[in-house]
Amino acid sequence: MSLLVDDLKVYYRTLAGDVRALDGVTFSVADGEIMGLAGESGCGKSTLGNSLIRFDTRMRYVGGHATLDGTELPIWDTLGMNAFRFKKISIVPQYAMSALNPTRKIGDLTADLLTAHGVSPKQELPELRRRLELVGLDPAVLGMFPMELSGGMKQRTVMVLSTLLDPSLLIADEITSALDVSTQKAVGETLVGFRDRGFVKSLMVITHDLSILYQIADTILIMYAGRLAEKASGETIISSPRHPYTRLLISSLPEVGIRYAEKKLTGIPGTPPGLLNPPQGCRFRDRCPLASKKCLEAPPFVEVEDEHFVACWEEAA
Amino acid sequence: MSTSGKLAEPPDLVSELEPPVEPDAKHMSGFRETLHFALRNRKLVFGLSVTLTMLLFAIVGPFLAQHGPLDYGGVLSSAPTTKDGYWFGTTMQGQDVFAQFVTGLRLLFIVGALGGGIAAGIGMVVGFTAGYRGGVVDDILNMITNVVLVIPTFALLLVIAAYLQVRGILTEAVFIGLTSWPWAARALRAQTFSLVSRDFVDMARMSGRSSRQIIFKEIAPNMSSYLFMMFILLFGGAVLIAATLDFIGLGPSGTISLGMMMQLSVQNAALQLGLWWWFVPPGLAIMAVVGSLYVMNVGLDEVFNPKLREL
Amino acid sequence: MPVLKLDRVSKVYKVGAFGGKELLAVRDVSFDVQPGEVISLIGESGSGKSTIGKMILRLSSVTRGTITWDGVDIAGLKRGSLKTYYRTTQGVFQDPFSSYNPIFKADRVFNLIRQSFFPGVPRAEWQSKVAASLEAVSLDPVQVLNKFPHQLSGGQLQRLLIARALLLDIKFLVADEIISMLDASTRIDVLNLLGELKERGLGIVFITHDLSLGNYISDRTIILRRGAIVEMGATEKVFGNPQHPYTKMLLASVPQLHSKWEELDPELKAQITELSASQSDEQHYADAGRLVLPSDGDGSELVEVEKDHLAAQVRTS
Amino acid sequence: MRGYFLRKLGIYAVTFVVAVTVDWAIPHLMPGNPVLTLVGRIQVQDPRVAQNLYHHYMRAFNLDLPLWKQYWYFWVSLFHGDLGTSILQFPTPVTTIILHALPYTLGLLIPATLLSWYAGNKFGALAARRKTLDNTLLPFGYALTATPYMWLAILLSWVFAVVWHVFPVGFAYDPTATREWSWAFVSSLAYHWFLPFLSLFLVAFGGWAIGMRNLIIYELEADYAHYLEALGAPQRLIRKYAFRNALLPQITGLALTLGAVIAGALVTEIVFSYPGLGYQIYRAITNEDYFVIQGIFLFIIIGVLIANFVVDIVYIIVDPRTRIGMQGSGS
Repeated sequence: MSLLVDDLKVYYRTLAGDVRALDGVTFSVADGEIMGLAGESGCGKSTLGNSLIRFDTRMRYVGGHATLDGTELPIWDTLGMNAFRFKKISIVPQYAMSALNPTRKIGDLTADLLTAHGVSPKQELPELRRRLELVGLDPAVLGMFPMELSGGMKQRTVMVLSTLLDPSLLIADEITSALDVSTQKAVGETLVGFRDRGFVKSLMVITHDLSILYQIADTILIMYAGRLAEKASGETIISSPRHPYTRLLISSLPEVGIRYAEKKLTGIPGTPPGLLNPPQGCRFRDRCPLASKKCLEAPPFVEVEDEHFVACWEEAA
Repeated sequence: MSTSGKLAEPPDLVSELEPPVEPDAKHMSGFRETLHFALRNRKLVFGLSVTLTMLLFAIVGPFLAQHGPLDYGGVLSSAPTTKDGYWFGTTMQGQDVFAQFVTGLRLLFIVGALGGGIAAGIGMVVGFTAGYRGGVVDDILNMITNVVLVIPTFALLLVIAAYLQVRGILTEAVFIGLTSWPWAARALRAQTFSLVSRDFVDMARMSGRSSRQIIFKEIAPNMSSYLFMMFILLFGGAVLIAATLDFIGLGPSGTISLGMMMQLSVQNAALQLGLWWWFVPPGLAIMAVVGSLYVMNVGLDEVFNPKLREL
Repeated sequence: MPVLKLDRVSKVYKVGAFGGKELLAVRDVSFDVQPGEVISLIGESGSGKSTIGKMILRLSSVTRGTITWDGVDIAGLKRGSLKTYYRTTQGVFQDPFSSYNPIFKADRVFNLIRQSFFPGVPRAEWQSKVAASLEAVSLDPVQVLNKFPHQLSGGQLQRLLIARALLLDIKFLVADEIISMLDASTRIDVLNLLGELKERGLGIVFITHDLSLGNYISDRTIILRRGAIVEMGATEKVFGNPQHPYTKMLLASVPQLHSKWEELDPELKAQITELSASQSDEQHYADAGRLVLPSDGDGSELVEVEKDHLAAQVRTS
Repeated sequence: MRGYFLRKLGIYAVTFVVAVTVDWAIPHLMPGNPVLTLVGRIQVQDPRVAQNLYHHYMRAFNLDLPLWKQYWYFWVSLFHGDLGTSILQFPTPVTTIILHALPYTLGLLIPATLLSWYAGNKFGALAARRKTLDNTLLPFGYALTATPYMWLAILLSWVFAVVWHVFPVGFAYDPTATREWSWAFVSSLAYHWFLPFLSLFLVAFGGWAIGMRNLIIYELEADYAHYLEALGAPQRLIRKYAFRNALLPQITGLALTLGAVIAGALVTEIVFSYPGLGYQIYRAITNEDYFVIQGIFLFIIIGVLIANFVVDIVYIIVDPRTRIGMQGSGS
């Protein structure tokens, strides 16, 4: 087991009170697994990704554990996490295009970072050059400033830099959302390539785009309103989802070939609940066609089939 | 003059992807939320109370003074005393320091408000126009701004003031305003640029609004906090420039300002004679007003900019 | 019946200090929009699709060529006549939060319309007019009126903007990426709304980077690349029988829900890899701000492939 | 690169022309015949001197020539280094007076500006995001930057010179000392220099410290800082980057605040009777010695333009972005 997350709760502090952005999530990511994490904006997916590596100032650790390769991550401890960051767990952030210090040459920045972690930059250099070439970058970028690179090149540089020390887990946060379809594909394939070559053991790919995940992920985890809804292999999630939210969501996605005139798709009525004072029980209840009295109690996230987890009373029964 | 309290970007009003746009959390409407942070912000409260106290002093003070600011007749070089209402003592010529002080304080607020106001006005016209029109208009305005920015305006004011036969407080304020707008124009130009690219400007155009309406009814209201902070800095700058001009002997004729008090005290060797009550109050008042304005400015920045808020 | 017609429209941007350089953003684009049809402009970033939208809405000037509305060149419209034009042609843009002035309440967009176009209409009549157009976009007045933009969801905001346009007697609507920032579960409903408007006789220019959305809603499709049309025609023909390699490449890169990237036929795959490689190079130059004038190769004349289906000829070099 | 410099130089050239024109125009804009007014206001006993002055002024102003010629001659004499003659110290040329005073002003201004910039930035960086330091140092910073230069000078002079007698009250050196490069003279210079220097230094220091503190706080919120944190980079490294990036706007600030610092230097000299440009200008103003005022104004303009240009060059050396941006657009 690469990553084990157990009942993790992380809230956002606001004036009006705590926003329960991540309200008790339990799941695992296996060695070599590319897990896609999908959900609407505000469902807590980015909070989950961030909480595993770096808390921002408004995030508050409430409870739960995260274990990586058998060692518990001190995620609430900003300094304590430094021992794990970069070496064991790493991130390609959403803002990859602006993630590099604009006034430092990329090679120097990398050297600074490696030295700070007690790794000799000289020793890593050949591998760094090799990996840059692998993602289609001339190693000469090491002598350049970020502004000399295009957005896509910067993103690839960040991908190489983040994974240079072969971390066990890489979190890729919305890295395809701002890209054109043709580049999206290249980035997606690069991620899979990193796993195949062992640059990273496991991957957590966070995105709102299910179709990308279907292309690259082994498993897909669906989140809804701060909780987990369903987890299964990509194939299963797309072709035989069991949570009503997943089902409605997938049936609302247009694909090339489906046309309004022939087959009118429908969305899910209503909006997700606010997480400041979330309703009792299942959080999808208000929008769910199958909702019953039982849903006033929160459904557990249980394995209904082999490697297929669902949080719904209809399915658990 | 000093733009040290760097104006920050106005708060980014587009909410981030995550944490969620939280309808319940935002029920506290924008104004009330701002007020909440404003009252909790110690810098803002401190700065505002000092400024208001001084303002009150400037308004009421002259009515309390027992003597005219330029009248002679008191004991020469008297230390502060309760006798005859010479609360702040007298000058070497026997003038009432308290009367001079409150008169000067009043002039300080007039120069600051007027000089800062004129500079803010020019800065707004130039900044908005350059940012909204772009192109050649922007190039020309930018050139003018850069030239005025580079010219050491204090030296320029010095020459102008030296040639003026009669100098009034209004003329002084106007000239200060005319020379201290460039950085404000620059900052506003950048702000306008970024706001013009927002879609709501196009929406307003498609609703049949004119350019003027768009600038003043759509763009400017978005910068109100920013404009206010800018005015505060310009106010402080104008006060300091005026004090410096007055000290160099170019103050308004027929009255007395805080800078002139300092000039006269130095000229009359008040330092060597130890007449501290003559030269300490005027400088202290300037420092108190300008300093508290700057502190207030930081406080406002923290209130308006969520990134700097401490929870 | 009024027709919106673009005739060899080009847009040149002056860039650099004192307008020293030129960037050709749109090249000789011609098409027309009939009432009661949805026409999709599909392209990646830098394709000029949004510029075309802005030119139709008179928010950006036309450098060469003409845009005519019912035979009248819109470039010549002045204050009064421009207002008349906006009575009939309106737009909705990508970012709902950017479309509202954040310091005012969201329904102020209605008031602006009233001030400019219906100053004499009595309050009661106006309110019923607003109620009617809110109903047309399936919004509950209680939920959306008298609220600030940040208190509403992206979907609600976009619907409000469509309702705003419906207050006027519009014949054409430019919808520029209007659902790309919305959540998956609600975006399809906004898209369906466009379909309903079309059925009411509106002509809609739907601008998108997402082929599946264009395919879903539109009657006719235009594929743009670097400012020029590479392929256009009836939607089912363009998608069913793509001619231009660029169209093929786009279609192959779109992440699908039921077929994977790996399942592509190898010959097409080779062709596409080559094209997307050159694509990303161009992207690089465009991103890095090094302006490259589009090569002449793509400006070639469109040739009719079959009835209602035109494609640019590819030079074999 | 060349285009950038040419544009900058263009702005400086325009600025210079504008400044000279204003300098020339101000006396002309004042009502009445400036020469008569001038001579009338100068209190000279000897009518021959008054006559002499009148002719001198008429020549200098060229009032009998058409306006454009007057303007042209103004430029011609400017390029000959002729800024007129002082009335107060008649017939010393203004240029001579300025050149004598200049070293004292520069000797105060340059060290005070550079040292306050350096120390202020260091302190500001230290204060940023360190609660205790921030809360104690910041009020001092604001108080300093809000202090009128002359008032701090007055206070320092009063406390250190009058009350405690640690430093001299004023002047550039002990009047009894002989002006030579001896140890005694140099130490006397330094002894007299210190208080005016300190006064200038302190006020400017406050502004730089606050500016740096605010800039650093913004830098620490930048994406690159968050990324480095996520990759476990130590705070030391992140703060180092933030400091370097925040220095760049501070370099531009150096050019922008120059006018204010010069004004500060002028009044500080007045308080300490320090014989630099400020002291000369004060004497000129109280005695209505107009040529000296105008001449000093032109000198300040030239100095500021040179300083701006130096800052531009430094900025290009320090910031890779401008360097690369210019290469990109130049090719």
